[in-house]
Amino acid sequence: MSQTAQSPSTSDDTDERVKDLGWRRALIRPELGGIVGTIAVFLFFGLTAYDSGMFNAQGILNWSTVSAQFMIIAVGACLLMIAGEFDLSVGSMIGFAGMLIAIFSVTLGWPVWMAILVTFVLAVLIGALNGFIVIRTGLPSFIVTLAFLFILRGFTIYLPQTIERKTIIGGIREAAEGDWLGAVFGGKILKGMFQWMGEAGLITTFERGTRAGQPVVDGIPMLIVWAIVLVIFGHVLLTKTRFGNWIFAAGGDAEAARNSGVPVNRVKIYMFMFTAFCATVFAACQVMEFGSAGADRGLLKEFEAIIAVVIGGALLTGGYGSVLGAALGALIFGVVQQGLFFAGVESSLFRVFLGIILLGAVILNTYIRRMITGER
Amino acid sequence: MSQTAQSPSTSDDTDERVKDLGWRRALIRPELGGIVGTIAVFLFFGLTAYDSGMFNAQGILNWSTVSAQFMIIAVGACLLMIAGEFDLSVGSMIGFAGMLIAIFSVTLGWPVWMAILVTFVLAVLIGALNGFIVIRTGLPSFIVTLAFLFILRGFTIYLPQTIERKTIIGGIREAAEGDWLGAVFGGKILKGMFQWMGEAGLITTFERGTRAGQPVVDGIPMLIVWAIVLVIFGHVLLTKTRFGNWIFAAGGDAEAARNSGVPVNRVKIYMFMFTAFCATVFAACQVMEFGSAGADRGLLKEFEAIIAVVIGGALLTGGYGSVLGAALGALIFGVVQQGLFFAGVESSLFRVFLGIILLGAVILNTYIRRMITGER
Amino acid sequence: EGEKYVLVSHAPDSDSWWNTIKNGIALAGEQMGVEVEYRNPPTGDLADMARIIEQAAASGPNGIITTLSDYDVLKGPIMDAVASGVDVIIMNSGTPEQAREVGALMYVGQPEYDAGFAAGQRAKADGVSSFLCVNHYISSPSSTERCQGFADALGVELGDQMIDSGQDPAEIKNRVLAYLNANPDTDAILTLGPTSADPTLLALEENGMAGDIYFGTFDLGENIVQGIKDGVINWGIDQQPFLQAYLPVVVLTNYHRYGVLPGNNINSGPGFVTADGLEMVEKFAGEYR
Amino acid sequence: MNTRTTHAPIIEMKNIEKHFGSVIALAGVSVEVYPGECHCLLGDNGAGKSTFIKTMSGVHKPTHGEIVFEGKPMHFDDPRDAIAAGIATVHQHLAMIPLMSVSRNFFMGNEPVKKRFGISFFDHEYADSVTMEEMRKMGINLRGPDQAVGTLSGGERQTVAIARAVHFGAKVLILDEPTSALGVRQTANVLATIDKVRKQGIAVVFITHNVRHALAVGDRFTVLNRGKTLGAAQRGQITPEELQDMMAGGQELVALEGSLGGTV
Amino acid sequence: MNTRTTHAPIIEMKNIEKHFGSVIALAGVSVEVYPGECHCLLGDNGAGKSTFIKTMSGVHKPTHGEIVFEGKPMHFDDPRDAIAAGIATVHQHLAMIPLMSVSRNFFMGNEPVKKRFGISFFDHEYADSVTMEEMRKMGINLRGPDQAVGTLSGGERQTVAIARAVHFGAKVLILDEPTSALGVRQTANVLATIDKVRKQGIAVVFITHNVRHALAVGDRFTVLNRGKTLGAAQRGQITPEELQDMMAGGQELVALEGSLGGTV
Ligand SMILES: Nc1ncnc2c1ncn2[C@@H]1O[C@H](COP(=O)(O)OP(=O)(O)OP(=O)(O)O)[C@@H](O)[C@H]1O
Ligand SMILES: Nc1ncnc2c1ncn2[C@@H]1O[C@H](COP(=O)(O)OP(=O)(O)OP(=O)(O)O)[C@@H](O)[C@H]1O
Ligand SMILES: [Mg+2]
Ligand SMILES: [Mg+2]
Repeated sequence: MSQTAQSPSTSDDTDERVKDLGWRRALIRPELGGIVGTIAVFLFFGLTAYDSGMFNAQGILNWSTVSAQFMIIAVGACLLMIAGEFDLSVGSMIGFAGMLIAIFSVTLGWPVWMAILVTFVLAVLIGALNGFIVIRTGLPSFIVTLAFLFILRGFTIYLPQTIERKTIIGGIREAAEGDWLGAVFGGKILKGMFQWMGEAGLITTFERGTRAGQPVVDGIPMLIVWAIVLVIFGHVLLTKTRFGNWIFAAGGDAEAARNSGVPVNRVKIYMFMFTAFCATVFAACQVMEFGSAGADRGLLKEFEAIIAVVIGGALLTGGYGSVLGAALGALIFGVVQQGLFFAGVESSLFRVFLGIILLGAVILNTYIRRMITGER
Repeated sequence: MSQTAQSPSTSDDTDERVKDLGWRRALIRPELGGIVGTIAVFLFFGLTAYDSGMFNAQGILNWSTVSAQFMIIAVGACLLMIAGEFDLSVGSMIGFAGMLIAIFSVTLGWPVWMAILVTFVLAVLIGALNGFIVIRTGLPSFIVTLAFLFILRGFTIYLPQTIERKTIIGGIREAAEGDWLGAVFGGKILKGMFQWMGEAGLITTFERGTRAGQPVVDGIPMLIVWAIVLVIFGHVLLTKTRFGNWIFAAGGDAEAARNSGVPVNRVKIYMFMFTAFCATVFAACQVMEFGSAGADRGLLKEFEAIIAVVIGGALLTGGYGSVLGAALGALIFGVVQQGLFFAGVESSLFRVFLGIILLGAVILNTYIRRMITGER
Repeated sequence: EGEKYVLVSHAPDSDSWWNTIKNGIALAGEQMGVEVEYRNPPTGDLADMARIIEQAAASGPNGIITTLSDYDVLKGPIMDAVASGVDVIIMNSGTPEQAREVGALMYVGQPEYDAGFAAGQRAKADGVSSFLCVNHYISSPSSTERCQGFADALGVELGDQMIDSGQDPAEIKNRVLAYLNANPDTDAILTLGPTSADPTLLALEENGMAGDIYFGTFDLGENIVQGIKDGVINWGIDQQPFLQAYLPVVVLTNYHRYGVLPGNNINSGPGFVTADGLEMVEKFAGEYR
Repeated sequence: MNTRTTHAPIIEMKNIEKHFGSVIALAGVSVEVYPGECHCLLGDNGAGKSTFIKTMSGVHKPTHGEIVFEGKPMHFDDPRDAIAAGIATVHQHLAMIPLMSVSRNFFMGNEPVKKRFGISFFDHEYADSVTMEEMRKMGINLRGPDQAVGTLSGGERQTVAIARAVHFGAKVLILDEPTSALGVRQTANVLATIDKVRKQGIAVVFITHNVRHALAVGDRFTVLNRGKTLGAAQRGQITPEELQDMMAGGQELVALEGSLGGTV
Repeated sequence: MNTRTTHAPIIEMKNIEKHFGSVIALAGVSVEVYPGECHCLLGDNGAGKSTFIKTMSGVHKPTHGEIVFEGKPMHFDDPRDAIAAGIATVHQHLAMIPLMSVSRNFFMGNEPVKKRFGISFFDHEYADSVTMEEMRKMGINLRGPDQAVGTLSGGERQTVAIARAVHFGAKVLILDEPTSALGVRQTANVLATIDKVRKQGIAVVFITHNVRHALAVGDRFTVLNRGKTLGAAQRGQITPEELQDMMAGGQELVALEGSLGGTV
């Protein structure tokens, strides 16, 4: 017999079959595409909309707020998607939760903190119900939550219509005056600092109107604080805890995870509950800021959440993704959407651009990931 | 050593490890749930809405037409879903294709047959583009077609807005007068028969106005004919041809199918094109019947198609399903939707009922399938 | 006694403005002792609305009250309904001429383009030459007609002065802010209903333009009334939806019971609501106003 | 019955039946597993071996029959219960998540935690070092503990699964065809591991189609056929040829030329 | 080189390299396959065997190197080309669709058609009868041709795949670890089938980790190691022990007690 190749080295500590990735190693992370996308988007609008006010204090607050909204629901959708499920009822849940808060606090006259707490409990229970049905029937969550999309929206229209004979319930801001929990969702922080910055001339002040002389930005809305808190919470939960490992496992292969002793059902139901929680945070912030709840709130938000998560590098099929990535996806989405307005794009073409940029972002994202990791 | 069990029979023609399924064997088919659901739905409305006119000639035509609409898009969605992909741009495609027909025939003054043919070509090309992007980038079709949902809807708003300064273009019925292809989508058949039935008193006639004395139903709209033709075509294609086998294979496991020599990419792209074709048939029928195209046409139709397909027993994950099932799903959905109106359900609760009935139908469906097949 | 009337609207079922309509028919039904139903296409798709009219006709009511938001789409089903013996009244959208053509008894409402045009003339008289139209339901034709009428009366191109704001209040607010930020010399704002007006109010409050910029809106709501009272909104165009729903039921009932019918169409609007005489409006805004 | 009676079985499966709808996968199988012994479960394809060990590891609940664990009747509601009781399993269709890193997979369901500010965090350093160490013991050098399992070859994945089960397997270790996809060297490693584990007093249940692997490490053999026990034997009581005949369900084998020497 | 030169190879793989991003799976492997012979491809886990035969069957395009088929250079763009040229493959990770029926799977990509009214329809009767017949030949009695593949046991599925490849394999039949999940009886059947096919003049490429299976049917042996050819031999030139040593990559095997008799 012929021995045509040399014996391999006995120690395998280095593997000659792997080309060195060098610096690219450090870049292999799910949020990579999101980072590149964010840079690209800022460069783009930096060039096209620089003098439109997009990057002055007011402009920054503007797209930050929109992005923060997306982030709040994207965190929930991201964890749920990594756990292998979908929730199409997020948008309807936003409308429903807002309406509950309004009915409790305005119609029933409960203190706002109680209205909010009870709403949270109910919303999270509905999330659990969603999850329970998915687990028990084995149906795809797409279908189950689609049903809840209809059901919750229906109640959001029916309840105020029956109780108050109108579909927008206002007056919540007045009810929330001085309420501690109301302020947690609708207040602003760092007001003093911005006041001082305005006086010091660091940010511009209003020139005309009722608020002339005040700084254009007078504080950071709690919405943004909530977004940051939820992103950090989600990130830590996912990457640093035992439960996070279970989330990955449940989405990667539910059967395998179950066989290894991961309580998959519990994990999935918790994630449905968390998604409902995030939707309720969104709703509470919105209701507190705008002072009213309407039957049309939250329409199509489920898609915006899913888009943000996918731009952020998560797999629709579960088991892979990152909360930071989803947050960057939300940022990209928010900046693109508002940027188009700053850039003055023809409004009926707005959706066309949105679609194209989204597609572009996801393709770029995937392409970069493959280039770096060498997948094919 | 101890031999504790008898040697098995040498001929294995019967397997003692399988309990006899008997008559249940014949019931194991994907459309089973759909059949049971259809019976249940008709029983339900037969009892609750019997005297509401739901089952007179006009009423039957009403829910048949709505069901036929669902069927047309469900056939496309069904084959695409079996091939393992999704199309969320169906609704936008309906709006877009209708708008193109209107612009070509009314604004540009082309003959209607040419407008329709060119629209079909363009729509099918867009379908192919959808498929091509999905195949080439490897992105989930959910995301790619979601982008097209925005892009196509955007153009549907932009084009008429720019060209005609309004978002609705009318006057197509006049343009289509006497056009052979227009009649194929907007005409009615069996007029003579209905005329006769009206004269024989089998169906009621109009009491007054220009059409006094004519039967209330004066023919079967081409929409229903198209639905039947597409269902038969889809069913034969899927179950009786080589290409049908490829559709199942592409959706069941694309990699395995590719390794066995199935041209998976081609199959998937063809299915995207077929879905676009079905959407365009829907649009053409609608435009020819109503004589105008609007920017709001087809909103959310993609979900209705997917719901019908899933009620009809197909798997969201691909590789399993039936066109007949999808057609029954469409029938169930159409009857439920119109039936709720006939039954006089409070309009704001409409969606609640819709959601509950859908969920119920899918659960029933799955449960029956499992009961019959003994899966667990 | 016990006549049955169905009102079919073109609005998606989350649209708040139609609430007044629902209250209007409910009240009329109660007062006249007739059965009333409200129907609408859940997504606002007019083709679906046509099916609902067909359905309503098949269920054999005494009368149908419907909007005529797209003459082409709806004329077939409405004419069929009329021919099968159902009396029809057109409300809200469409024109008196179209109503006559489809064989309806009468028309109650406010033609959208004309209302927009009237608003535009008023604004022009007040010295407005550029504006922002916040369109929260751009896919519906009547929304664009309002903006178009306004622009035509001003004698300017509509162009990108109309923005597709979406329906999320935060997005509406921030888009208005973004637009005003990028186009600070905008003279006026036109909103098309409470959905876009409420967040716009907040936006103006936030950027300090409240009371400074010329602000007109279609349709009324709680916050709009408050805005008019506070002097932030210059006027609201009230088409009195309550009447659009209430009167047809009354007219139809009396027609069916006693054979009496008004000889003319009823224009329920446009009426401009300004800071004067707001008391009743304020009390019932969003409910009957 | 020819069982050693000097010590008690750690797990007794009595008359286990399992039906899936119309399919009767197990029609009454009894097996006793003793600590410190390797129990080989053999049999044709579809004989019910995997189904049987799945009832043992809590994946399936038996339709009839009883499980006695350490002398007490046991009802495993899900795999967590079995794991908690000390039964570690390597399933035939791997229980690994391809998209997750090796160390996350290794500790899946058994994550080590450390306390920080009163909150339990996943102890990544500990997990990483244990994983690297255990894999090195099995003869696999990983590029790093954060490598995704999906990038390993089939044999390497199998080794991770076995190493994990060995690491956590307190009392009973179940291996379902662990060597079927493995190369010669890895197979020898796995057999040696079984031997080592057994000597530590752990009970091993080993499923294989390879007569020679079974004979190499088995103390006791149970052959299943069509959901029933076809025969049982102890080490030394049976020749390779007899065992192979029984594994083939008592049916004739096709005659083969070449150097098979009787046993496949 | 010790090749029989009496007849020409049907397929020559010259210096095949295959890189996946940063992973070099094949670093230059050459193999010649002769009609009527069974060529065994052996080697450790991750040696590159599957990757190699995938370049042969058109699944992967080689990064470098040349494929000569029947004397002419060939470029397979996708598996269809290879199948059309007469190369049938049973992949390690099955090429079966669980949700589809056995007969649909059997003819997947090669559907028989009959003409009706000028249109080609899938000839279900023909497909069903051929499937039942071929499966019977392999020793599997199906409940019916419309049974879903997902309801078969792993071994039965493997048998369907092999039967299909044999049925359609015109000139070259590639089998990637076909016996790894099979029971004793099914393994004997597959080995007998290989033998039968080879005698019909078809070239067979057979991948296995089992020395004894390789020696039972192989005419020629190529051992891969870490993407390179470690050695090659012909039948009769090599002892089982030598072959096993080479398959282990030349590394020492763990010592095992028991009746392994040298070869695993
Ligand atoms: N979840 C299930 N549903 C229905 N039938 C099943 C299920 N699991 C196993 N079976 C059936 O039970 C029988 C035994 O299967 P099992 O997997 O236990 O065989 P096995 O002995 O492990 O075979 P192999 O050696 O091929 O792995 C087979 O006929 C199989 O089809
Ligand atoms: N698509 C791919 N992307 C990246 N690496 C791959 C891919 N396919 C194979 N590899 C790598 O190439 C090497 C050879 O893999 P291959 O599957 O050919 O091994 P094998 O000899 O068939 O092993 P086994 O005996 O375990 O089946 C392995 O290191 C594997 O991780
Ligand atoms: Mg098994
Ligand atoms: Mg391999």
